[in-house]
Amino acid sequence: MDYTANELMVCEAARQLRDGEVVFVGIGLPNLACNLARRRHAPNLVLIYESGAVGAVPERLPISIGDPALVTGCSSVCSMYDVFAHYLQGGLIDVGFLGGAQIDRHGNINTTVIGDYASPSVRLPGSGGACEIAILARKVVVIAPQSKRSFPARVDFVTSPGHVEGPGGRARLGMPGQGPVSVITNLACFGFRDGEMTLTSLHPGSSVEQVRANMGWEVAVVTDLAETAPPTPDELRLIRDELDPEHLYI
Amino acid sequence: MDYTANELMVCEAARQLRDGEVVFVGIGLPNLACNLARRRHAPNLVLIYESGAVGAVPERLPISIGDPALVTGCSSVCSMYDVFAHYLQGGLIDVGFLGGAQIDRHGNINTTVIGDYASPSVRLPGSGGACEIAILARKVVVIAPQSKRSFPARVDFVTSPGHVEGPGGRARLGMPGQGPVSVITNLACFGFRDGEMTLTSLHPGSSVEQVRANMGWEVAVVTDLAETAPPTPDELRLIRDELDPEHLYI
Amino acid sequence: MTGTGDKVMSMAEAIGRFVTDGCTLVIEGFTHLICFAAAHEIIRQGRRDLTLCRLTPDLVYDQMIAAGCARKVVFSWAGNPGAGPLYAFRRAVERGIPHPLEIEEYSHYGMVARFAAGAARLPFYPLRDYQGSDLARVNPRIRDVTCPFTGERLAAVPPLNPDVAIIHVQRADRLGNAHVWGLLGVQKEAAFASDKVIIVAEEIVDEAAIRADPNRTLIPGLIVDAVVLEPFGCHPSYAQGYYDRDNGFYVQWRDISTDTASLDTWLQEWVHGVASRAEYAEKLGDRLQALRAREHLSPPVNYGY
Amino acid sequence: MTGTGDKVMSMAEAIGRFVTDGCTLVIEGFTHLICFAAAHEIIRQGRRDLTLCRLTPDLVYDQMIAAGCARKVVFSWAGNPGAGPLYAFRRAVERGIPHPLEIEEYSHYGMVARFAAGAARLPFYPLRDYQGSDLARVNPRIRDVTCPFTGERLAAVPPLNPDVAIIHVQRADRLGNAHVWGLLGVQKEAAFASDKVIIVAEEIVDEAAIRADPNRTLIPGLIVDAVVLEPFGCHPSYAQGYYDRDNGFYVQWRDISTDTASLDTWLQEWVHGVASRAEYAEKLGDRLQALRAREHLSPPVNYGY
Repeated sequence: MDYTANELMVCEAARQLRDGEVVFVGIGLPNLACNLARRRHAPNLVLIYESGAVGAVPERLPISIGDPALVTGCSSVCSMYDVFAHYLQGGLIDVGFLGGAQIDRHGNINTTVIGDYASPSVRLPGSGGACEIAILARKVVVIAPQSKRSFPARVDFVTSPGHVEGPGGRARLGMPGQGPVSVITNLACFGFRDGEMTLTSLHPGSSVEQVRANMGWEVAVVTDLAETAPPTPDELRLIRDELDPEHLYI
Repeated sequence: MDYTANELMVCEAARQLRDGEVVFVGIGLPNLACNLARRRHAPNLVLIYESGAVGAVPERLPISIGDPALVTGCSSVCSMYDVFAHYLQGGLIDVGFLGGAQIDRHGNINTTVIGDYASPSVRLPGSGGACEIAILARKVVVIAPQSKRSFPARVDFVTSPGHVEGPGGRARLGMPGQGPVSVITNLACFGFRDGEMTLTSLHPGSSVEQVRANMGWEVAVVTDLAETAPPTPDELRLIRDELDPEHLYI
Repeated sequence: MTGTGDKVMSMAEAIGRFVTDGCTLVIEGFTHLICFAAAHEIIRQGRRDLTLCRLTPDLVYDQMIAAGCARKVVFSWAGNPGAGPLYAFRRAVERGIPHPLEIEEYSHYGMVARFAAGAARLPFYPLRDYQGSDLARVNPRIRDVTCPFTGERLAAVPPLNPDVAIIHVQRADRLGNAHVWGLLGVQKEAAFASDKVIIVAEEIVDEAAIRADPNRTLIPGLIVDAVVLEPFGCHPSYAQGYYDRDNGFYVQWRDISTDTASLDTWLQEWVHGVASRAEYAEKLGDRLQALRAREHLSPPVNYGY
Repeated sequence: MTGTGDKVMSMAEAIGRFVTDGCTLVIEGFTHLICFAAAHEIIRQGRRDLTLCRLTPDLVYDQMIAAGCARKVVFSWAGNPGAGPLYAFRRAVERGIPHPLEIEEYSHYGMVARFAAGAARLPFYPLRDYQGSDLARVNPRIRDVTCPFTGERLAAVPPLNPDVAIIHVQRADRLGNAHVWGLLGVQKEAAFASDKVIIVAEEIVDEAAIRADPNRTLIPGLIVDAVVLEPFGCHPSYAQGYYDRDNGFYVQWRDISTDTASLDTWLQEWVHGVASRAEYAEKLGDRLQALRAREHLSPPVNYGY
């Protein structure tokens, strides 16, 4: 069965979520992944949007993180102070999803600038809630398309810390969350070993060489390298017909 | 016309309020004073109760600071965090009313213990919001019946700081509010000169001797000592017939 | 996985499961929504050595202190609101009756800040308070912190993170999502600050009824461990829209509590002498019915888009 | 005496009276209730050298930057939500077009904490954030504070106290008491933090309508200086219960804003080319009507006792 890279990424992200977990959701692929998980194996997943909608059950695909469809029929609306102080800093968030313009070998993420901060070649949007999600969520899942430019050995600017300089980097800085646990790209899935991004599974059709050609360093590979399970027909039907019927993200 | 000491105290307290001021209200005489002022010269007085009711227009005399009648029809209900952080610490309160078991010559107030803190002879209720009202309200009006025991030269315990040790005491400690500006008792009214309580007016029928006999120090007296204006018939009618028809506090 | 599944249970079960001897407990509610039903069940189950936290110990902790449940009280104003002192509290503090009671004392803002720090899992909370007061002198948990921008010194209090919070609400669904209106006190912060949360509700409603007005949700189900249905669970305190405060009882408590004998008699009759809040409500009979609220409905808002 | 009297005035008058050249301004609203009507009036009145504060500059500040109103932006996420970058913001930061733009940058929590400190008039706010991030390296206003209890170091940010806050609400009375529902963002904190507050409302209602549901009041009249009636004042942002977000316009803005010429043409037509929001709404015509919200009413609650 045919499927797009985005569809596979959504399915793989959904599989990382366990029933009953509390997830800090972003718009786009993370939102699709969470709603897919909720429809399949995790009916009690609690979705929290940084805009303050808790337990949202949107009747249409949300276009922005503050979409009114996230409010109508949700279980609670709270202020952004509550979102960040009580939910995130309060330790209630199990999983946060992050993306970024650059991700490096330690899982540090840059969404601020390409080039120098004071005179950037490209000014990116900045942190939003990403810096604190990276520090405070129990674990972080990164979803991003992969290229040599977007996966450098070292990001130009650390907006959201991953494993910082490597093993023990987070603990030394006293960060509550365990940081990024997986990275899902259009080519492969990665985990972290001693704070270093490590290839764990190849998407169907990808090769280690292809993955390495699209990264800025020679990535480590686990010995039991797996193949990422492709989307099932049921997953694809849900994504295409129900979750994103206008195919905005897939 | 006959009137009680409490009625005079309510009228005198009401006169201290200006239209448009924001008042932190307590139950009992302060509540009567605020509602009297609202009915007469200060229709735009804003009443805030520490329970979180803002702009209350109670249809019955509130018995407790959290009376449901303070909520029905008020203009806003806020959390106690908002009351203390945003309203009081935020500098929005013009006048706070305080009472106490002991008030000393510098306007320091004790509502905590008589005797030693660790083994008190009388355990009083404690601060409630009084300590922060004393520190943060723009000005404080004290209402309390007067006796030698309740007006000592120095309180057993400073729950709510007045002018601390005297001139400049508050400024040295960096307190935002100007502290107590007047004390209204059953015998007289006092102001503060250089942080020291000073007799400014005698209630009809009181004498300086009588006032001094009911205080723990030889209180200073202003040169232009006045007589406190007695309640007017209209004030008494409002208090007796409308504000406290069951005569709970008067 | 606090967030999932039906959490409805009886008060006896909720107290039995979550409130253990020696634990730190908060039953919040500022005048409004004070859960006496939970306190009475704790007394009936004979819990001991509790650290009781509340801004205003009120009659609810006076009764628990008299019943011997308390080892310590963390508070900011210990009086009978509108009616005088708390005699059981005073006897314990002044004379160690029924046994000595440790106290840890703040002002209201200090307690609010402790719950705010607890809810946000901050190790301290800064506030402009306590200068010139003796409160900081007698409580070593009130300290100073220096502002890294201006250099000025502010007061600081540590977080308060109780083991259990008991929060009475007007209506909740079976997951614990709870609507509260009227006075809100410090309940949200106390609930987020606590490890376990017991929601006690005047009504249990359909999830759809909660989702029909999500801005009214003060406590989200994902932090809730138990949901107890207990109509009239606050008497003599009140629930806006359900029943008024029994101001007469607050005045009566003055006489009931001035000596230990009459207080014990009252506990025997009204706490030990009934098996549940339902029996208590039945026993109160007309007195309770007379407190029922009149109707004063809010207008709707539109959540459509 | 902010608290008293009728404060209703036109948008032109409110902006003319309170928003001055060089002032620090916040137009808050997280996706929801962003007051474009106020921004357009500020552009029309030719304000200059403004320090614009907002978590998400969004199209509203992109337009003001393009129009030359801004000297500086204080923010945490500068993108076109759901549709890409903010080109006017980027041109100003990357190439100084129309003139150089100073930036002061935080994460969302940092901005929220700055407004929280501002509202509480605290000189700093502590938060667990920024460890390992370069944000603190490039922003000297992100510092450390040492906990007086545990000795641990936390991040601290200073208060943000704008001269003027513009807060769009669903309904307000003539004194400025304002009901808000749906997403609340950081509006309450921004309003309490600011010296002057302009409330812009979809509807002005009787004081009694506000008092019929006081828990719905997000902003109390006593901190409000002006009340402006401006239906559809948020388009292309939205007002829950009134009209939906114009997601199509957010996408169109990508094309409009990629070069200065087309952006200027747009400003001429849609900002300078109309005298008021009413004219703007009329010009939008059917497009605006199509966004009108369906009815999805909340159930009442009882405020009786």
